[in-house]
Amino acid sequence: MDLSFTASEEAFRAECRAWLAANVPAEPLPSGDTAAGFAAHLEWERRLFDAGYAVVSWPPEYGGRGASLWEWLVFEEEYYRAGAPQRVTQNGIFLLAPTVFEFGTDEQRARILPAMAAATETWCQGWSEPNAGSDLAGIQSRGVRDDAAGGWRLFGQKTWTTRGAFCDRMFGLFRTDPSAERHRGLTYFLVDLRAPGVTVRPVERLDGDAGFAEVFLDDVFVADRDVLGAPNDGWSVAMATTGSERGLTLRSPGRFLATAARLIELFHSLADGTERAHDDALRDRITQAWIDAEAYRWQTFWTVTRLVDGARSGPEASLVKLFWSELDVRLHELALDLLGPHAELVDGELASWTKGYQFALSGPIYAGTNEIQRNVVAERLLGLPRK
Amino acid sequence: MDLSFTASEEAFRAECRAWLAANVPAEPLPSGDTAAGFAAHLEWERRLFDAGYAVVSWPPEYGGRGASLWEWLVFEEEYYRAGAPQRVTQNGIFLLAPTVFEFGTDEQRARILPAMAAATETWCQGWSEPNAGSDLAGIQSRGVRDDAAGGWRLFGQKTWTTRGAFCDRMFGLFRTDPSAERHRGLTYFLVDLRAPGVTVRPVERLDGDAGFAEVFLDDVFVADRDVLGAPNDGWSVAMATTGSERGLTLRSPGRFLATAARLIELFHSLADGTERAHDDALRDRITQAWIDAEAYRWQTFWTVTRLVDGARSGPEASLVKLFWSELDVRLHELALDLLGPHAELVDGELASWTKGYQFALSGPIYAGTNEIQRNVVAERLLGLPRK
Amino acid sequence: MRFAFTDEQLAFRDALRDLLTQECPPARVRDAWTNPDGRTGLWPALVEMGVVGLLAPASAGGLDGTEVDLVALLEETGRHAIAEPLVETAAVAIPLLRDAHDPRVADLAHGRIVATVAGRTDEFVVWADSCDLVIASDDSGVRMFARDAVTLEPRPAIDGARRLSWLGTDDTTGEAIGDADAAALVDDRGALGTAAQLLGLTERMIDMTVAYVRDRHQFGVPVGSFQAVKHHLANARLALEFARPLVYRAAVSIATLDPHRSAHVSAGKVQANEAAALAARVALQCHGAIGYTTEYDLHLFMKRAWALARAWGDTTTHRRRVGRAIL
Amino acid sequence: MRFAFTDEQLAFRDALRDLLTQECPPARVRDAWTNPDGRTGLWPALVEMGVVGLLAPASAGGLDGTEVDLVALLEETGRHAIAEPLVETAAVAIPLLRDAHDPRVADLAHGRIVATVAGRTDEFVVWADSCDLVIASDDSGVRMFARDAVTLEPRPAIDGARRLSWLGTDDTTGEAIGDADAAALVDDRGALGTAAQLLGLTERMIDMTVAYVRDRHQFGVPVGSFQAVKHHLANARLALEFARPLVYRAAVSIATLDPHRSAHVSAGKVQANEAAALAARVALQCHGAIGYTTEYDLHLFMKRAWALARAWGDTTTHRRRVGRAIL
Repeated sequence: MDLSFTASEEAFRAECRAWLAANVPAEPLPSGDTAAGFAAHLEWERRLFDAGYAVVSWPPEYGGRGASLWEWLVFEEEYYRAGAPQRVTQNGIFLLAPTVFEFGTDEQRARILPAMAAATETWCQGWSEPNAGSDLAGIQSRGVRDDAAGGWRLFGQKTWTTRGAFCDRMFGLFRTDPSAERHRGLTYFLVDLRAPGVTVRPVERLDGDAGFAEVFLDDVFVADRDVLGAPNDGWSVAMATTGSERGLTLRSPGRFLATAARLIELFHSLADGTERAHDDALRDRITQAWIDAEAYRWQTFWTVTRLVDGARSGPEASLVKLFWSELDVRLHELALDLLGPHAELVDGELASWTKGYQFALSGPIYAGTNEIQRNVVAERLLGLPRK
Repeated sequence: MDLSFTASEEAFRAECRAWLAANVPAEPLPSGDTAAGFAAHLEWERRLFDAGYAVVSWPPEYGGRGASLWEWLVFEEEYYRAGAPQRVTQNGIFLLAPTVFEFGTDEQRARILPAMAAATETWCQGWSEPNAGSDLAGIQSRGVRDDAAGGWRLFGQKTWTTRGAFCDRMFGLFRTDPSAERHRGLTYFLVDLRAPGVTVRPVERLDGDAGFAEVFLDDVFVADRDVLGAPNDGWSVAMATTGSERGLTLRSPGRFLATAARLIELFHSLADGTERAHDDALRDRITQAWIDAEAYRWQTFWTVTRLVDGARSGPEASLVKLFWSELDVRLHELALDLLGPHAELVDGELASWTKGYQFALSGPIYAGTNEIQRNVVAERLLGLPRK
Repeated sequence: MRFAFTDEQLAFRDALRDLLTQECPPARVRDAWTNPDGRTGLWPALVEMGVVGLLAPASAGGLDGTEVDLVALLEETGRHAIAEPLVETAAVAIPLLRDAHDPRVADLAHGRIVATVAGRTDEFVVWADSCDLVIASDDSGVRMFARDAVTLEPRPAIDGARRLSWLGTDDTTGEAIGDADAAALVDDRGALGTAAQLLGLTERMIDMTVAYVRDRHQFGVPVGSFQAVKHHLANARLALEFARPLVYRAAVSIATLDPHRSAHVSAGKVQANEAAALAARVALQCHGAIGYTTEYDLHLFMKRAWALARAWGDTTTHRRRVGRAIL
Repeated sequence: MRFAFTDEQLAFRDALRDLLTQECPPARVRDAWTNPDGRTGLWPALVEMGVVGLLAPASAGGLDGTEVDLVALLEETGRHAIAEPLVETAAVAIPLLRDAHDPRVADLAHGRIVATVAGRTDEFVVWADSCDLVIASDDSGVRMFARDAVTLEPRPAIDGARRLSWLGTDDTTGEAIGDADAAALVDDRGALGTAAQLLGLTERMIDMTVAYVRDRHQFGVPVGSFQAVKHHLANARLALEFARPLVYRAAVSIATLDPHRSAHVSAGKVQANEAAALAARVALQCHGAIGYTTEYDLHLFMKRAWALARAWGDTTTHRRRVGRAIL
């Protein structure tokens, strides 16, 4: 085992740190889940792109710099450490791009990826529907073949589409073979949200931001070149655990290390010089949260070493999702406990913790509820019987 | 609401307290789950009976003193408060007697109950079998009709029979109509463990005591007068929530209040004068355990008020079982955390905590696992669908 | 020993439940978020029914009631998430003024004026803008101010109906209305009232979630048929079952001025805080994304629960208070 | 950065696993409870394989190995619940004597003598009766005694194989073998070795339980098909997954004498303690009554886990050590 970064990785870290220190906005940007905030975040994303930091692990021809997985981790640690803005492009970069890399045609890659990296085209995800949440195979929105026009006509409704009210395009699954059973007969489409027949209705989230949208599709035309993978093969395309070689299926440890560090700062700022500084119960909980953030970091390093050796992500990803999502809730709960009655406030600089708590509560729900993830761990990692 | 005990209840409390103070053995008796300890405990039970405290809530003709439910609670609080010995007769008194009161004939009541109260005849429970644990309806041991002899012949195996190695008799369910489905076709038998054809094999529990037994039955004759309730009706007889009017389905709050009080004593004896006396984490956990023991006490008083008004126990009993069994584990875990490395020892006066911890761990398992109890709460109290 | 509400108490509670079921559906709570005063407009009805003046003497238009009567009613108001300074006025200010023989108790009981209260450690008061009296306490005693005599600096709160203000009372115009013991009783009464409301909120969140998971199907079966969902909800119900009796017992302890009342109140507030926090978590998790939108009603109850679990003393504050009493 | 064992390390571990699978079935652990010395009789085989002397210099018959090599092996010995003073001799005494240039390191590596060790806060030593050397440390340093030069008062332990003795060393015949820094390192090495064994115990308890609940049927289906059982076991697996990397990292930190090694070791011990405690609870609960008997093997592993989670520093001790480093 060698737990040190190489000189060139350290140099890369220094470079990232310096650039971020010089460029991260001094004042936090307005929430990226509002129209004005989204625009402000896109400006930031474009600066990031211009400096070569938008998608460090992508190949240069698509806007990246071909960074290794270790360099990607270093970048992420520095990014969160610097308190840099939330990435409003992340659903494209983390969820769509890996699939485009694996299943896209050369034309699709060239058309989609550079614009995504440059944040000139933004993407949201169209998976869930009113009757297809945890049970994604329950999708009812459909695509009807239009041979004459060389494409498909989409009908139906997508829901819980994060930042759908602000994005340009949506990737989503639609049922194209109504006679096929559940997981079969779905196709992966790339939809222009400005196209005729699309109606986007913003939906307010817990924290008051319009971070969700419902997307209604009524006879929306999508050309064949905007089908990703083969028609009726959308489930396999969407579910393939792809992109791990670019870190894109990993949830960056930097995020939780930075939150733990901010929590410790909060503790000192509120408790130092008071008797709370010696409150063992509080200290124990903060310490454990920090240990857990460290555990997450080292578990990631362990996994990345395997990925570098050529392994692919498997059901272990469910353990990772369980851990970070529940850690994130604990970190924010602790902060609110530190804040006491101030936790009720939604203005002032400390309110970011209250907002962060509400955001953290979505972690155990989205991308497969934690109940489903525990089933996956039990069935696929431990081998317990499904029935 | 009137939360005071009456003058006569307080007088009864004073009487119990005085008698217990004068009579509880100064040295703890050896474990009631060993042969010698069981005998020592029986001696104690007989003293208790002679003084009129064996079964305070039973009618006088069966050995009780017709105490009210409130008096029963008072007695139990005092009993545990005095650190009096574990009741090795309890499986008869708490599990069989309520059924005998409700379903027994006059002859059965007169024959069974006084001997049980006087601890001249001791009872164990024969419910579980190797393939019938949580799923009690999976019972395979069977009873075959013997009209000529006026009774039944039993065959099969019972397991996890607490103190089965020391008791005189066993009450149990046997399949008497093999063509009936699961819960039907079972009969409730009272079996003499000294009868020909019975083999009892002691089984050692976690704590090293032979507290369990396996009971093998090979053509064991049971006369008709030892059938409780109607043949083939054993499931209803066994499952009827009976005896609540005598407190017999309640788990006495006195037990957990006494454990909490001993835990607080342990804290003072180990922590006073050291920095642990100010350990907020430890203090918070002990305080919460005490609050929980109080909550259990007041929840019981709430329930008893309803029972006194004529209500019957319902699925709320599952909430009670969940709460006391998990509280008991927490109380003992806390004690072990206080003991630190001494928690590993099984000798010395503090070892009662280590033994108590192991005993507490059985709470969430026996009498319906806590997983089953949570199902009951969800399905029968909250109305969630079974399937 | 008789640990149960009387038929009269239950009848009063049921009447209030009927009223609130009719008059305070979630839409009304939602409206409170945008109403200028952040309130549900139920004050006249609560006065009329006698809820506000319950603890006031009959001579002042009250019902000469006790905290035991009140706790059952406050639980109902929690269930319906009413947005009114009812704990502050009915549970705290009225008995305070009653004990101080202050004639304004009648104005409060009749609904002519409304009061809000800050406990000894509170920095904020709630709904002060629409109240006439502001009561503030510290370790030395309790003082009462006309609303216009204090500095109020509004602070937006996570529960949009709760209009919080930072309270400045350097001002010396307040009247002394109670001594240090009265100040302690203010805290106990506020914590008891809040705990009672939390019980109602907890039950409401459980009920809403049960209804949702019975109805919502995924994988061809009701979501509520999954054992994980069952166990989440059973845990919330368990916490509620062992919170309620301690809150009721605390009500008796205040009504009888039991010398251990502060520890009893704190034990009740701890359990109610924890039950409500757990129920909120479970409710959101079992609902999934729909519970995460403000279009759905759950958030109204969840945010109230979050707020009240920290109001009038959070869990650590109250647990430590019990700890000092028993350790 | 390369956070993985080498092929050589894995091959050594696999060889040890093969040996122990063959030579240390649960029956052998069970026998240790009644053996006069409480041990599994595996010392010669462990010496022969080079496990005991791994950290000793080649010149003393060792393999010049590091803690990283050792941690993988200790994890295996935990999985098989071997009852031997291996942490004490191989992980603590040998590097201590090696660093002190004491020639008896060769006697230890060759298995001619065996050592047991008490950390700075320990009152008890384990398997001292069958050891030749007893090492005791306090804040001022480390001293070594011939077994016969100390007072040993046997105390029965919950794990019947672990022969504990209260250690009396008022005696001044001990030799100083290390300074205060060496004493700190003794604690770190003991905690690391114990943490590694706890990882193996945790995995073993999970594996045994998975096998049982796949096989055991109730209500016509495998017990392991119930979601509650699945989630219990998933939680144990989750705890293990996020304990292991911190234990391995701590091994590297000791091997490289990282200045933060104590905090790293403590973080690893905390996670390993918690994972083992959870796995023991889950294993017993998912087994039900059969797991509660000593005829079944689970208790052998569960009791070892309980013991080791408190040996060489319990969770609070280690969590506070981390807390002092970071807060």
